[in-house]
Amino acid sequence: MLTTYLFFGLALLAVLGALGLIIFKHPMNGAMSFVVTLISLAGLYALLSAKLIFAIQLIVYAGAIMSLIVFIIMFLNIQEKDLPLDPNRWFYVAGGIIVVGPIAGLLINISRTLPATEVTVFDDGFGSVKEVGQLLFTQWLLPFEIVSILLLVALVGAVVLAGKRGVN
Amino acid sequence: MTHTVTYLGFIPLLPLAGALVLGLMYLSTCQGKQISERIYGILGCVGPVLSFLMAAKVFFALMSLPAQERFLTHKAFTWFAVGDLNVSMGFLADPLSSLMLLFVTFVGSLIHIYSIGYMAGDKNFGKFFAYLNLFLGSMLILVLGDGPVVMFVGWEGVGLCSYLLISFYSDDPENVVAGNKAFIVNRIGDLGFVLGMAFLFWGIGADGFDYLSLKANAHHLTAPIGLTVCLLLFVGATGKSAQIPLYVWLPDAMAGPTPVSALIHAATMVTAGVYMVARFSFIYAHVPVAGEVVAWIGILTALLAAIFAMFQSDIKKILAYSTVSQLGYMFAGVGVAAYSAGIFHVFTHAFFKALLFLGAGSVILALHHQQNIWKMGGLQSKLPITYWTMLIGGLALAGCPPFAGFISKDEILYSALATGHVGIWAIGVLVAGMTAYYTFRMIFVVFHGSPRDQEAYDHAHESPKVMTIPLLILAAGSLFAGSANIPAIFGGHQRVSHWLAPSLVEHHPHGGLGLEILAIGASILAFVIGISIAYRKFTVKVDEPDYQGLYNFCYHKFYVDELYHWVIVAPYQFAGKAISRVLEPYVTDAPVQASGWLYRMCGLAFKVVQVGYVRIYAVYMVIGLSILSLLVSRSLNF
Amino acid sequence: MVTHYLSLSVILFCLGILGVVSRRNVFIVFMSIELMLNAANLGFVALSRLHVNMDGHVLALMVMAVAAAEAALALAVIILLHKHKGNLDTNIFSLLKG
Amino acid sequence: MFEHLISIMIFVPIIAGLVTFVLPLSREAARIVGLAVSVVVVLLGLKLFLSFSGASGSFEFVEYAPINESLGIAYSLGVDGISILVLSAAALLFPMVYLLFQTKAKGYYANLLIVQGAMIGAVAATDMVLFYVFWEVMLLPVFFMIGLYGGPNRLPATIKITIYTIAGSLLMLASIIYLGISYHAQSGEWSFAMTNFSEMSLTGSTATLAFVGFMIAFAIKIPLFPFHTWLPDAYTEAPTATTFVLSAVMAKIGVYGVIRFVVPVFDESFARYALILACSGVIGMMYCGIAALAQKDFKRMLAFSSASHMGIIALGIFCMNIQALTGTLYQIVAHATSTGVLFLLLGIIEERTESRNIDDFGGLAAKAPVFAFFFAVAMLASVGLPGTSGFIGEFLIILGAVKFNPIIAVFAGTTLIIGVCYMLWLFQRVFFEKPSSKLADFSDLSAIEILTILPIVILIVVMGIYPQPFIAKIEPSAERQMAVIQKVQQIADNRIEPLKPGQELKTGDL
Repeated sequence: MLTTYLFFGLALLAVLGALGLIIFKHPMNGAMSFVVTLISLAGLYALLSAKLIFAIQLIVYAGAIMSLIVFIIMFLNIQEKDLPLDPNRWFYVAGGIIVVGPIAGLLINISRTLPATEVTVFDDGFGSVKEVGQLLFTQWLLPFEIVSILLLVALVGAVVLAGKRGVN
Repeated sequence: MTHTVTYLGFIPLLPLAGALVLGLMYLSTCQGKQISERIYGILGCVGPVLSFLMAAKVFFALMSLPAQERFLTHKAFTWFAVGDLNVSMGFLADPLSSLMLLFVTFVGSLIHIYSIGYMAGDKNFGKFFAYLNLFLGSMLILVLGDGPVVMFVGWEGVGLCSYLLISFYSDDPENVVAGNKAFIVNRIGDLGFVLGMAFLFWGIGADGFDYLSLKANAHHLTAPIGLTVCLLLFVGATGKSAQIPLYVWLPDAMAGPTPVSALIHAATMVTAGVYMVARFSFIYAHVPVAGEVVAWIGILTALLAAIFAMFQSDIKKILAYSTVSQLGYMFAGVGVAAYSAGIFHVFTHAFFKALLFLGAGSVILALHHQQNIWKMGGLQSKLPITYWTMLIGGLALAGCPPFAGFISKDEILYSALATGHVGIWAIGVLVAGMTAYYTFRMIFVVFHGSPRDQEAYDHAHESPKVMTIPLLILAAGSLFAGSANIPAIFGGHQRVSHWLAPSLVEHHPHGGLGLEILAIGASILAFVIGISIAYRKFTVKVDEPDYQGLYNFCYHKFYVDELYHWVIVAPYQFAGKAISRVLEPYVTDAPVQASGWLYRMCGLAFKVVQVGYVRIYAVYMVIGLSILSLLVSRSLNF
Repeated sequence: MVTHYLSLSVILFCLGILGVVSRRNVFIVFMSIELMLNAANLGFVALSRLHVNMDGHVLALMVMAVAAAEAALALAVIILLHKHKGNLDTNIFSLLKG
Repeated sequence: MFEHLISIMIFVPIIAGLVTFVLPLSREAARIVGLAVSVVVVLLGLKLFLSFSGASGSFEFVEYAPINESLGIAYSLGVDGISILVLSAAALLFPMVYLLFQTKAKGYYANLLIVQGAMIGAVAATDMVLFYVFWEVMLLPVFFMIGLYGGPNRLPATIKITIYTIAGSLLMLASIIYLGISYHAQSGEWSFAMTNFSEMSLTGSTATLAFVGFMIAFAIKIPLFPFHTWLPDAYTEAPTATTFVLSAVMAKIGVYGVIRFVVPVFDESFARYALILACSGVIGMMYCGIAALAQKDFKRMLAFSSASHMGIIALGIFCMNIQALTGTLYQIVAHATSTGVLFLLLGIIEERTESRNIDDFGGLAAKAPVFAFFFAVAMLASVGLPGTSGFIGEFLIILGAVKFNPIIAVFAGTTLIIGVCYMLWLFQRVFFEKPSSKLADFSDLSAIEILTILPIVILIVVMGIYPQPFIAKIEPSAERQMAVIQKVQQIADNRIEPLKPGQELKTGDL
């Protein structure tokens, strides 16, 4: 039962955080709100016995990526006047809900056809570092290597893009 | 029954080889140093003369054979064979073609010799002889061809040469237009010829497409196809032989040098149509209706052309219309199934009309290319040989009794009368009178009376021997050619008719002595009346008449040329312009252009969607997804 | 129940879409994309749990790596854009307008 | 080496073309390479023509190598009486293009080489997919040649010819796929071989649609009225050598395609729609012939003239008898030679005077007699004068048309008249009359030009006087081709019982 409560609590936090992201005007507020979502998601991962993912979500996502974003937002020193006006924001949101509704409905309906499995937390190796690591370096070795190259390319690309001087 | 002789192929080949050699010589030297006229002249005359000698050999070879075996053939090679169609490049000398062969080579050789004098000094002397040789070669193929397709080769070949020679003085657009006209009008006839051949082939051609096989199978031809074939072939004949409605090119063809007019447009080529009808006598004999059509068109052409001839001022035009008129007689002859009479008239006509044209050429040359008879006069003393020979030619043309023209023309008129074509005979007699009138109108105006252009008269002089000798020979021919076919009533043996009999399918009518006397009497009467009116009117001094009223109408040939121009040529040109300026860009091409336009419009329509904001594209994507989701939901019954 | 997790994943994803569609601030758009990636991750992990198979975890890892790469590049681009245009409005970039 | 003769003829030019593209050759060198390759192809083509017997009417010089076994696509080549003359035309006519004109860019010669190889390939292919590939490759160099090296209004013309032909080709591709699937459905195997397709029995509306797809593709290429509208623009704007290639060879491949593919495969639909197609041919002949009269541009006039003749040539196929079909096959080469010489001579005039306006010319016959002589021979062949190559084909076609439908034949026969009308008028305005000032320093053909054109002029005359060796090579194949169609027609007329499966079709029992 505890897991159910935990799930609903975390889910509520995640949704509220996401709402905050799309509602707050200043990106800094949005980013803070988004962090809430990310941490809640980490909790949900833990509920799903994904121990490694839980850790990485906290360390890499909520930690590294979000601090990078926050750092950049602060680095750019965004003022209220710099922010783009979003005069039709609510129109878009309303229209968006109408448009997105069927998609959400379909996907949720599909998910409801799945077998009703109670989520209990495994305490064996499922989702642990060792198990996932073995999988990663045996069956998923090639994709893993490709992703590493992707990261390398992204690194170089970011340096090239952001490090350009003499423009303007 | 047939005999094979290889030398037959050489008869057309010799002039053709001459044409090739002369043509190459001309082409290789025309830019630089010219070859002397003497060499061209000799080379040009070698081919025709040799051909004439071989034609004589063929003639005597045939003579030595029994009447029913007078068929010499030579099959050079298979020309083309497709399915049942088997056409060989073959030659056939039978009594009909040998007669044609003989006079074509004879007159041809004489005119080649005459041309050496006439064309002297022309810068395109070599080209002229090349064309002339090419013409003679084509004409010989036409005559000797052993089937319709080979005949067609010669048929179109002579048409080409006619075109080339009419537009020989090509600097003047008028000459070229005359040449074009001749070629195009001939082509209209050729269309008939080709279609006629095609029908003939599908009718009876499967077992061999040469005259002898066709003749053997002629009885298989069904009546409708037979009629179609005859009429279509006759369309071809009207083109080549200048009959109604395609006669218009011949008078214009006088733009060419005079020897050309004499050879091509009087003596040989234009009679090809008559020869063709006689050649196909085995079909025409089965289809009397076609014969009627031929005869009536022929005699009406004779009448119409005679009317035109009476009012012309150009000496060559008078002779040209007279040729058309005489051709009409010939068609009347072959139309009433008197094939030998028609062919005999072809034979005699070749002599006297060539003579008249060459004589006219002599006059024209003497007066420095003056062709208007109203600028001539009294030339009798200046050009005695020309005068006397032309007089003989004129008498023969007009049908003066002992001369060649009288005998052959009378034969036709008698045949028409004896086969019951009284109308044709009556018109024929009328035309005979008109012929006498216009012939002597010309001779009297040109040679008698006093000179109208004193200066030209003073400079006139008789032509050189190389020109007058052919005149004399042809004059002798005009005098005596008739003797070959003297009718029985004068104690003759009708040797030509008998000679031609194996080649033709004809039944000699027996009208009796009374009809024969009637025919002869009427002809002589017509001649006398015609010549006396001309004598009364033109031996006294007359000047160029006023071109007004009816005279003007006749002088302008009933405005038929203008009519053709406005009814056929102008609409055709208009159609060309209409198609290329209106129909092509705005109608035919319209669907293509419209499809392009449609794409452009679609592009413009979709351009609106491309706002440039990435998130709007995301919206499109999401909307698409959304619709898809709805559809999937529906089909999954959620 | 796994269905709940998946439903949550769908809801978060749709919120991400809404963020991309309705906001012009380039940071928010970027973070909305990240939100969608996270929603997908949640789906992976949930299904992984359903089938008791860890391939979903590996995929989630991959997605995170891609997200990290994307973040690096996207932030570089944002800096560049800000330098060029001095603005964070996505509507000023409309070179694709037809 | 001679068992792969056709492959060599296809790929030597194509490879030479690609190599010319890549290597940094000068323009002169590219021209020499092109000339050398084309001479090699001429020699090979002569060898092929002379050793081709044609007596049996079946394929010779067959080459076969599977490309995709599972789909039955093969690299299969062969030549029979239907293709031999088209193939010879494609092989023999090219050296002149390199010899006569001023040097152009390197890429131009590379394109010429590639187009030659592709055309030979399209004619020799007996697998439909292979044919389609060559058919499309054929278009590419034309696109570049017109688009890059053409006249001032070249771009619309290029786009028009390219999109038009590709639209047709795609319809054909769809039809080819349909045929492949039908064959699979009927026999359980995959194959795209032409001979297999011709054994199928195709009925129903889809088969008719496929027939229409093929016909439109070929009708655009030929071009048949009313699909001819790309032609005047493309022929006029293309460099003259390209126009020469287009009119002398490429258009003929359209005709060839109809005979080779449409007639045997869609025999029933073909027999049913032959009359409409024949009408289209005749209307096209008259329409373009009359339009030619009104043209002021020399090249455009010849373009219309060419389109007009293509109408008559196409008519020969639709008459469905042996005479007309043989006439068409013969006329393909006859017209290639005559129209080819006309375009080449026009090109020479255009290069020397930089004008194509007919009114600018006049009196050329006096200035350049040899030039005028060559032009006259080609012109006479073009109007079908006996003794030149043009007559035999035209005569056979009209003869066959009379059998097919006398009314059509009468209208088809007007080609004799329409042709001379515009040609003689053109000849008058260009070669006769007073010499024009534009031509003041126009010199006659040089020795090399004479030697280049002379073989074709001689060929024109020889083909007119002694055509039987050519006809003997094509006639057996034409007869085989017709045997099928006549059978179908007779079935349609209920004159004979339909064939039972497996019963051998003999020419004798027709």
